[in-house]
Order: sequence, then structure tokens, then C-alpha cells
Amino acid sequence: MKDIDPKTSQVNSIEKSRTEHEQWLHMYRQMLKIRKFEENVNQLYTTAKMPGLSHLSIGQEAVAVGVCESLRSDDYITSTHRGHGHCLAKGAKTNLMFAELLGKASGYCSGKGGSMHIADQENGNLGANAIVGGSAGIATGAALSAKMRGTDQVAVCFFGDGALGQGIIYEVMNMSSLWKLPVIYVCENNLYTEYTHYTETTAGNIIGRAKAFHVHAEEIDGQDIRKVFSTTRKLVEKARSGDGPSFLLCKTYRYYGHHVGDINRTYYRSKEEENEWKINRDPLKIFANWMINDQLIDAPGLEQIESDVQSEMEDSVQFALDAPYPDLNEVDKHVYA
Amino acid sequence: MKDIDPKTSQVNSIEKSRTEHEQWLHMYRQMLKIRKFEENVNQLYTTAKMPGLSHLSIGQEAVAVGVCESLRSDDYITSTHRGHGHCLAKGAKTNLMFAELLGKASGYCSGKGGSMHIADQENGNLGANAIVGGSAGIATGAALSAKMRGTDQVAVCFFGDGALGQGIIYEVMNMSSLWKLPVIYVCENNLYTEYTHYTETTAGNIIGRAKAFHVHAEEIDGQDIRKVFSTTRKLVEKARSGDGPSFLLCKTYRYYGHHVGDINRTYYRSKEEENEWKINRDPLKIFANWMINDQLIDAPGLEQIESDVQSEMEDSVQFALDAPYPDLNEVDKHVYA
Amino acid sequence: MSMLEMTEREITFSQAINEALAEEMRRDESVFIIGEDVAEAGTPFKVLSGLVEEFGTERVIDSPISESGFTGIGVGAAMTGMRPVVDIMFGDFMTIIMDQIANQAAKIHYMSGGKLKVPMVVRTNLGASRRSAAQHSQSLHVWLSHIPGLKVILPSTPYDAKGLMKTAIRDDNPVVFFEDKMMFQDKGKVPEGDYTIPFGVADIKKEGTDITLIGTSSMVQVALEAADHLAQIGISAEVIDPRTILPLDKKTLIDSAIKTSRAIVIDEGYASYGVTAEIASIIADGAFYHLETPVKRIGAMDVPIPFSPVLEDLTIPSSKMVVNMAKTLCGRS
Amino acid sequence: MSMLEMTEREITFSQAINEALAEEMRRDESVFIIGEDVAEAGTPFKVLSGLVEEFGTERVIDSPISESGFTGIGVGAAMTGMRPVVDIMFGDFMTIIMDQIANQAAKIHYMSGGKLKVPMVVRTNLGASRRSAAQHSQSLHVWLSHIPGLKVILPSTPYDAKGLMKTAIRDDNPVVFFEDKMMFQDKGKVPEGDYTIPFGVADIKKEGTDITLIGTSSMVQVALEAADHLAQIGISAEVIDPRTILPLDKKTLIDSAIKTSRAIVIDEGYASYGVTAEIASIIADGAFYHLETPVKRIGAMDVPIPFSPVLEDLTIPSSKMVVNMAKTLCGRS
Ligand SMILES: Cc1ncc(C[n+]2csc(CCOP(=O)(O)OP(=O)(O)O)c2C)c(N)n1
Ligand SMILES: Cc1ncc(C[n+]2csc(CCOP(=O)(O)OP(=O)(O)O)c2C)c(N)n1
Ligand SMILES: [Mg+2]
Ligand SMILES: [Mg+2]
Repeated sequence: MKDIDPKTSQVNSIEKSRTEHEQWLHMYRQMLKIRKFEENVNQLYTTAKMPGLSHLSIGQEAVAVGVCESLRSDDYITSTHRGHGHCLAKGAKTNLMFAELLGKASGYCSGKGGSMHIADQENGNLGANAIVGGSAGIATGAALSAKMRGTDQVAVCFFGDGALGQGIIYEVMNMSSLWKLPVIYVCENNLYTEYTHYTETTAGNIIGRAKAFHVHAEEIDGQDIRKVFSTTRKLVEKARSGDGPSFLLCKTYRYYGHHVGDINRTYYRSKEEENEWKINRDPLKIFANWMINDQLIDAPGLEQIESDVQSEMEDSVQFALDAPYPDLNEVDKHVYA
Repeated sequence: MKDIDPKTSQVNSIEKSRTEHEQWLHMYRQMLKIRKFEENVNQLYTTAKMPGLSHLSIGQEAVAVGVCESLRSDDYITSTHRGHGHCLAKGAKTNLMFAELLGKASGYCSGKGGSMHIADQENGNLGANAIVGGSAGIATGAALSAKMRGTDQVAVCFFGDGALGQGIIYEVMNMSSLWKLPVIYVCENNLYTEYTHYTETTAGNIIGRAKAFHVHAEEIDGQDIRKVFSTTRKLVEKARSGDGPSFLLCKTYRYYGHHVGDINRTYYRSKEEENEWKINRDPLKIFANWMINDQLIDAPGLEQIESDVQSEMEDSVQFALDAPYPDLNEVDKHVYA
Repeated sequence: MSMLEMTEREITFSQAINEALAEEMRRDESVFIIGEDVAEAGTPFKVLSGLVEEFGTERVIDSPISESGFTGIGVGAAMTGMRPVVDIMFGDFMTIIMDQIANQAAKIHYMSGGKLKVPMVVRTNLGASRRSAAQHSQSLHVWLSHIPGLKVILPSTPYDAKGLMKTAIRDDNPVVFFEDKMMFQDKGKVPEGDYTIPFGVADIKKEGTDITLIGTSSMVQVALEAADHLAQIGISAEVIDPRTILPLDKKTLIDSAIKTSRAIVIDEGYASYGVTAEIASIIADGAFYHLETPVKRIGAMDVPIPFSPVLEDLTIPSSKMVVNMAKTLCGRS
Repeated sequence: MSMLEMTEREITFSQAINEALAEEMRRDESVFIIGEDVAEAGTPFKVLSGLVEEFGTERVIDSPISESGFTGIGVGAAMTGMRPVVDIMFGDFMTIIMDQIANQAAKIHYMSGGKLKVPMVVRTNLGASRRSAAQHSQSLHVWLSHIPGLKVILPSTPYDAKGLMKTAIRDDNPVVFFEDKMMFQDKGKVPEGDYTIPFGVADIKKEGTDITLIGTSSMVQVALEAADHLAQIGISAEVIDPRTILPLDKKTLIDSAIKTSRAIVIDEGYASYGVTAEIASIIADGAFYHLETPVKRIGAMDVPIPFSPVLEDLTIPSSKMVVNMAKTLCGRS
């Protein structure tokens, strides 16, 4: 990633270079890792090997990867209850992620955070958050901090369409706009807030809300990673160069339930709708088709990635299953720094 | 007021009728009462007869009166820390208001609320509020209630430009828009939030914020009561007829300090600016000039109003000064209904 | 408790709440529910299932994820003739509505000199052990209990849940109603039809003579389990459930401690500056001249609730902890 | 307290806070202030006057009226290398920031398994008697004290204010610092230059033998006044100021109560479920076998604070109440 000229903000102009080729493959691999990671999470849940619940982002992989691949590893992200994708895309290791989800000592947060609080400071992931909208202030504060410390770091705040209901989002957009902070608000509109369609809870015009605060705003197809990547790169450039915050609305879809236990979904959305997205708007398929068409990869190449990822996941799951739980005397450590 | 055809939403079409004539005079009187009331409040403060502080709305009279005169007495308002004008304009008696401000038993809230919590349920004033933005939910809830109870009551939420910083404003605008509630958000932009100019705390476009939630929004000169009145009547009609919420931004100015003790203001605003508003944009002067030009009143008529109001205030102040404090055993009454 | 004998019907805690709401909504048109996913979904815990079918989306209102906003809407609706039940999906989100509940709802009646009132119920939950980690497992009810003008209700059985919810809805004050997430499937005898349980009246769940165990919410069950164990070794424990902690039935608590001369208070909120502190200090004062041993407190461990099951389990009060402490107090350890 | 003897300079509480902030901002570039009207206005109480002139608007940042938002910004800045001092104009607005402070700031270190930290100070106030009515007069510090991961500081003198503020800023955890609005003009001896006061160490403000008076914040002054009165009738009161209530120096409190055998706890928060409950129950437990009388509590009356001066005065703990209670406990009434 670092090889790409940061001034080049359009995908077209960098297409087909060798580096770029590798990057596309890397991005595909990252997306597939998210998918396989979460399929395994679901499996761990249904086989009663994972404590608690967890929220799968399968179907939304292009947003996580497209955005995070536009960032440096010292850039920040804040994430949500549906945060495995963001975490992985920002550079986390799947074995340590699984370990965290199983509450093991070797997990990213020593098992204390779990799925909803996974954080990976080394890669700039300031943490998932179980309060809807709860990380909007944190991301904006990280951006203020970057500005005050004189680095050119950027902060990305991921949140769902549901977080548009939380007033804090508007409070911090106002401030980041006033102070031209390097923060990008990435709204993943997967159409639902738990069990309610977003149109029932969201009046007016989403990106208009950001624009009213003079926050630059764009709306894109979140299933097309090329679009996500090229747009985010542009917004990151803008933020890094001191040109202030932006808001990126990505239309996307979660294939699974709100959480792993949400199996019967027909009372709030139809099978047809689910299938339409899975079949015709799958971000991995769209990406793979494009790569094959543009001869960036061939079918055996894709299979190779698939089997690599598959075996990484198997190893990672096994690592986590085998890993020990935290020592009991860990329980009251880390209350204070 | 009730005599005016409610379908007539433009001032022009009702101008010069006898009823209307009386109403303009009434509105002038109400504005003058607010001014005189608050001059007396300031006097009570400087002579150490009033406990605590209080926030004067002198300069903003046209908004309070123009809006409240568009309402029925069973319509609701919620008010702010700078709420004497709203209270009076909605129909409260000045003697009971002074009594409340002095903490006397005969005050509107038995002396328990004071300036920042004065409420007058009989006239639909659900109360001033000492939390900036704190009444946005209450006003919206009163509108929901009116809708659920099948009345055609309307609720008005008064708030300052500073309240635009509070996220709850956006939360409730979203809901009132979704549910088409009969509520009008009246933002009195008097240019300052305590000691900071609103442009330093307010990014982007204020009415754009409301519009983004599909809340109908207008921006007007809050010093011209004719404009305030005609616009509000239109918005009230809209709300009453089931056509949903609106947002009314009124540009205005407070002549005094943020509170009665804020005497040296030059570090945050200039004497020139203050004088410009007082001399050239005074709502009472503007109104009086128009009435004289249109021969609705003459100079002796104005003087008569002035002396009437003056003596009402003297009586009211005296009433409040003479009134007894609450019984000490009142202290733990009314904690629970 | 005479009603209890009149019924053999057993329903769950969740059904008891549902029934109370349904009956009150039938009785009084001004009662309505507002919250996230309360309608078709019937909340994540499915406690409200079926209500939207009977009462429609006008009275069972799905809101955006705007707890502060719709709690404020509840306050305004309550002030103007309605009786809202505001549903807050997790008790941890009290953090978000504190202004509307503590600065507005709680104070409006008093600040207006008694002219305005806020007959509103905030329905929410408490309790850990669902492996939901630090932001979805807290028991923050002490915050509300500190605020004059509020009432705070902690039912521990399906019977109490139904009767207390009805009282809450009919009360003219803001009432915060905390249900333990782990009790929703607990069954108990609940009469059909109408009954209410007064606030401020503790319930002696089990009589005893050697030590008083005061438990709140699901900690009543913990106390009862402990009492069973203690009975086996000849210690007779009295178990008291205050049922409402604001108002608090101080007399029943003190009288029991005077009788037994020993007391342990168990509550699932954090131990420090928690509910146990208030109750313990009331007993230590009121029963001072009768106590053989200090009043002891058991609350959640003072740590953000950890995700890992092996750690989380350590943080929650257990009957074993109660038994051990009771044995020590009774000189049996 | 040896520093105290090294100086004769007297400054106000307000100046002490200002000096602590200025010195820390000079010492450490990562310290900055954010809040409403903190810059040119220096806050409504003028405590921060002059700071923006020295440190500029980049480090003394006037914010919109968005307490939740800018507290969250403080949290994020603290997690990424800065040391924000977040200014909340009135302690009553804790209601608005509870999520950012209790669900975010307090828990991040723990939830991340110790990887992330939040070195942030929330500077705010408490205390009534300014005729500011129910929403501008509360003392809500117990809410914060209930949350593991936070530290809660209540200075009672200019000397303590400066030393504790410096400790707060250098602490790697979220610290909530409550100043009493009525103490800003109080004068006291304060050394120039650097000194810190450790958290969790109570200060014995006056030694005594007959009864222990524990006061927090401005209630220390109330306790000292009461002690003076009591001395006149031959009752020797020991006055202790915990200075920080989370962490709390339990040992000093218990030891004093063991020595005197009587204790009264005075705090300006509401009495019920307040700070006095925790401290009283700790003493009642720890000094159980040494107490002659029950531990007594004096807090604000459990009512929304009324505006009318004649009523407000009744709600605030006074030295007279303390004297009367102490006399009763000492058998002198
Ligand atoms: C403040 C708050 N309110 C409610 C919840 C419960 N909750 C968790 S996820 C969720 C839906 C969030 O929807 P959205 O933001 O669209 O994210 P998605 O789940 O679709 O990824 C809700 C209501 C919460 N965690 N925090
Ligand atoms: C939530 C909250 N934050 C801060 C304050 C302190 N405060 C009282 S009035 C005020 C300024 C309000 O400005 P604006 O809304 O423009 O109203 P104005 O005073 O100009 O009428 C502030 C910051 C408060 N009362 N409530
Ligand atoms: Mg969503
Ligand atoms: Mg203003």
C-alpha cells in the first residue's frame, strides 16, 4: 500500500500497475478472510463453543476492507458491535481475534472485551463499541489529537444506520467541521437497525445531515470495493491534507441475523430480499468477477486464495480453542492503569 | 385572537380589520410588558432584592410575542433559561411571575422553580428549562400526546442558538418528522451562547440541519413582529392540520448580558454592535413606527400604553415584594405527586 | 399474598410483565409503549410479543435508536395527559437518558410547585452473566435511587412483576422499573386479572431467626438458595425482598435485623457506593443496639464486567459467597 | 503538609486551580482544556482566566454546548496521546455525559485488557446555596464513585485543590474532579511551584478524641465549624477529609472511629443512596466493636433543590445540624 503514490486519488489512474495488482489480490483475500472468519464464528456459536452472542458482518466486507486499505497502519479506526470485519481489515490476526471471542487469555484484550469490545491498538483500532454511536466522540477526539500532535494521522469512525439516531453523531460532526479535523464518518447502511427497516427510523436525507454541518458527504454502493476504495482514498487525502472531515454513506447488507441467534427473520425482512443481495450484490462475487474479467486473476488463483484462507481459519480456530482462559486473578487487574 | 379566521395565514389579508387592529395593539402591549418586566427584574437584581441570577430577553420580545400570539391558550410551549418573555407572551400574569422570581409562595411554582423553571400550566407553558436543549423532548412529546389524544393542539419548543449543540435536538426532529407531529422548533439566534459568538460554535447551515430531517424550515428577521407572526401562523396551521413539524430560525439579539451579572461584555462583543441593534433593530421601535405610519396608533396612544404597563409593573413588583415566602414545611412537599 | 393462593396458574416473569402491560393498556387508553424494536420484534427478549398485534403501532411505537430523545418525548407526553412506558433495551443505557430522567422527569413536579406531573414508567433491565461484557451487563439502579422524585422498582418474582408493573403504570410519578435479564424465563404463580402491589412494602420471602438476608431482584433467589444451604447446617435465615428500593421499607428491614441480630445485604450493582451501602447503613443505624455482628454487603465486584466467562462468574454475587459470609457471622466458619 | 509551612502566600481556591492547570500545561504539552466558554471568558466562575492568553486557543478550546460530544472527544484524544481536561460547567450536567464517562472512559482500559488508557480529567463542580434551583445545584459525585475505572476527587482547600489537580492531570486514568462553587473565593496558603497530593490519602484536618466528623468538599468547613462549637462545650471532635472518595482511604476513617467511638458523615449529595451511605457503612463495619453509637449521616435533603432561599437553606447540611447530632451522640442533648 505504501508504494502507491498518495497523491493519486483515483483508482483508474493506478490500475494495472504491479503493486496495484498485488493490492487487489490482498484486498480480495482480506474480504474472504472476514467472510470465513465469521462463518466460523457462527459455527462456534451454534456448536456452543463461543460464549455470548456476536454480530456478523458477512455481506458488508467491501466496506471494511475498502476503507481500511485506504489507511495507514498508524491511522485510527473506531468500530461497532458488528466489528470483526473492521478489526481484521485494519490488520488484526485471526487467531488472536478468535481467542478474544472465546474469552481466552491470548485474545486481543486478554478475553476481557470479547466480540463487542475487541481492540487492536497496534494497528490503530481503538475498539469496537457496544453503545450505538458510542465511538463517534472517540474517533473525533483521535482526529483532534492527531491534529494537535502535528501528525498527519486520520481517524475513521465506523457506524451503522442505526447510529444516526444518536445525537452525539451530530454534536461531533459540528465540532469536526468547525475545527477541520481529519476524521471520516463511515456509515454502513445495511438497511436495518436490529429488526426495523431504516426507513422507519430515519427521516429525510442521510447525507444531507452531514452536509448541513458542512461536512463533505458522499453516498456510494458499499458492495463494490473499487468504489469504496477509490472514494475513501480521496477522503483520506482530503483529511490528511488538513481539508477537514467527511461523511461516507455506504449502502450494504448483512446476510445473517442481527446477531448469531437471530434465525427467523421473515417478520422483518423477506427471503427474497436476502437472496437478491446474496446472489446479485455479493461484494466478493462482484470483486472476483471484475478481477477475472480484467485478468487480474483466474479461477485456480481464486481457489488457491480460498484454500489458503480456509486453512488459516482452521488453524486460528484451533489455536483459540486450545488457548487457556485467563488466570482468575486477572479479574481485578487493569481496572486502573 | 380567536376571532381571526384560522385559515387566513397571511398577515396582509387580515390587515386593517378592527379585530386585527386590536390584536396589533395587544401585541405591542405584550412586548412592552416583557421589556418593562425585565427592566424591573434587572432593577430587583441590582438592588439585591432578587435571589440568584436571571437571564433577560430584552431585545427578543418580537419572537416571544409573535410566536405565542399565533397559538391558542391550550397549545403548548416549552421555554428556556431566558424564558420570561415566553411565559408572559403565553398569557402569564406579571405579579405571579415576579412573585416566582422572588421565591414567594404566591409565585407560579410556589417559589420552588424560580426564573429558570417558571411554568404556567393553565396557559400551556410546560416550563422554562435550565438545561440547554433540555425541553426539546418535552415539546415533541407534548405534540405526540396531542396527536394521540386526537386534539389539534400544537407545541412550540423555544430554544437558543446554543441548543443547536445538543444532540437531542436532532433526535427529536427526526422523530417528529417521521411521525408528523404538530411541533414547531423556534430557534432564537441571538448570536451568542453565553460569551461565545455562534459562528464559533455552529458549523454549516442552521436551517439545513432541520431540512435534512425533512422538517420544514424557514429563517426570518426576529425583530419584525409582523414577520414572526405571519410566519408562525402559517407553521401553526400546518402543524394543526396534520402536516408535521417545522423549524423557525429567528435572528435576534439580547441587549443585556447573558445574565444580569454579565456587565462587562466588551471582551466578547462590541458596544457598537449592541448599539446598532438597540438603535436600528429594536423590535418595539420597528413595530411602533409601523403602527404610526399605518395610523393604527398615534404618539399619545403609545404613551398611554407605556404608562398603563408601567403602573401594572409597579403594582406587580409591589405585590411580589409584599408576598410571603413559602411555609418552611413546603420544602418536602411536591417531591411526589 | 392471599392472591397467590387463589391461583394455580404458572407463567414466566416475561409473561407476567406482558400481561400487566396488556391489561393496563386495555384498561387505560392513555397508556402506550415507546422504544426500540418494541413492536413486531417485541424487544430482543421478546417480553412484549403480541402487544403490537392487539394495540397497533400507534400505541406500541418503534423508535429510532434515540434513547435520550424518546425518553424526553415520554416526559412531554406524560405531562400532557398520556401514560408512556418508555422501553430502554439495556439498563446500561441509563447513561444516555440520565438528563431526561434525573434532571427533567424527576424534578418537574417539584419545580412547578406541584402543578405539572410526569406519570411515566421507564422499563429496563439489569444483571450480568450473559457474557455480554462491560457495556451490556451492568446494574445501575442505584443512580436512579439517589434522585428524589423517582421511584425505583426491582421485582424478583413473576407475581411481584405483574403487580408492581400495574402499580407503576398507575403511579403519577416517574418510575424506573428494572427487570433482571436472567429471570425472564423463571416461572411462578400469577393470578389472572387485576391486582396491584404497593410500593414501599418489603416482602418477607422466608422467615428465619438467626440472620437476615436482604436480596434485591435476582439476588432474592441467591439469598433463598443460601438460606436453603444454611438450613441444612442449622442456621435459620430470614430472606427479605424490599421489592422497591425507592421508596424503601426501612422498618421491615430494621425489624428483621433486630430480631435476628445479623444481616447481609445482597444486590447485583457494584458494591462500592451501591444499593448495599444504603441498606446496610440504615440497618446498622436502626438496629445498632441489637446487632451481634457488623452488617455485611455483597455486590458485584468493582470491576468493569469482563467478557470471559471464567472471569465474569467471579464478579457476580453467588449463594456460596452468602453462605460463607453467613457462616462466619454466625460463628460457624 | 510540610509544604504548607514553607509558604506564607495566600491565594483563592480558584487561583489554586488556575495555577495547577497553568503549571501542568507548561510542563506537559499534551495537556489541554476543552469546554464551554473556557477561553476568553475563563468559564462563568472565571476560574480559567488568563490561560487562553498564555496557551492560546489551540490548547484552551471553546466548544459548542455539546457536553456529550466533547467529553467523547476528550476520551478519544486521551487514548491517542493527549491529556485533556474536559470542563463541564455545572456538575448537574453529569447527566449528559454519563455514557462517555461511565461506559466509555471508565471501561476502556479494562475492556482492552490494559492496552488502551484514558488519561483525562473531567473538571466540574457541586454544591447548592446559590439560589440556582434544581438543575444547577446538585452534587452528583456519588454516581461517578459507583463506577470502577474512575477516580473521584473532592478538594476542600486551595492547598489540596492545587496538589490534587496536578495529581489528577498526571494520572493515567479518567479522573472526575469536583469543585464546590461556594469555595472559589476561599483563601488559603498555597506554595508556589510544584507539589502533588496522592489520591486515596485522607487528611486529618483537626485531631480530636470524642467523635469523628467526616466531611467532603465544602462540608469539611461545616465540620470544622461544628468542631469549634463542640469544643466550646467540651466535646473534642476529630475532623477528617477523605479528599478523594474513589479511591477511599478506608483505614484512616475506620481508625479514627475506633479511636473516638462515634462518627458522623457529612456530604452535600442527597442523603439517600449517597456518599454518606458508603462511608457510614464502611465505618459501621470496620469499627463495629468500638462504636458507642450508630454512625450518623448528614446529606442534602432528599428533594429537588428549591429556588426559594428560605427553602433551599433547609436542604443543605449545616454546622448546626452537625453540632446537634454530635451532642445527641455524646449524650449532651
Ligand atoms: C445506545 C444503544 N442503544 C441500543 C443498543 C442495542 N442495539 C445494539 S445494535 C442495535 C442496532 C444497531 O443498528 P445499526 O447502527 O444500523 O447497526 P447494525 O446492527 O445494522 O450493524 C441496537 C439497537 C445499543 N447497543 N446501544
Ligand atoms: C446542557 C447545558 N450546558 C450548559 C449550560 C450552561 N448555559 C446556560 S445558558 C448557556 C448558553 C445558551 O445559549 P443559547 O442557547 O444561545 O441561549 P441564550 O442564552 O443565547 O438565550 C449555557 C452554556 C446549560 N444550562 N445546560
Ligand atoms: Mg444497520
Ligand atoms: Mg444565544
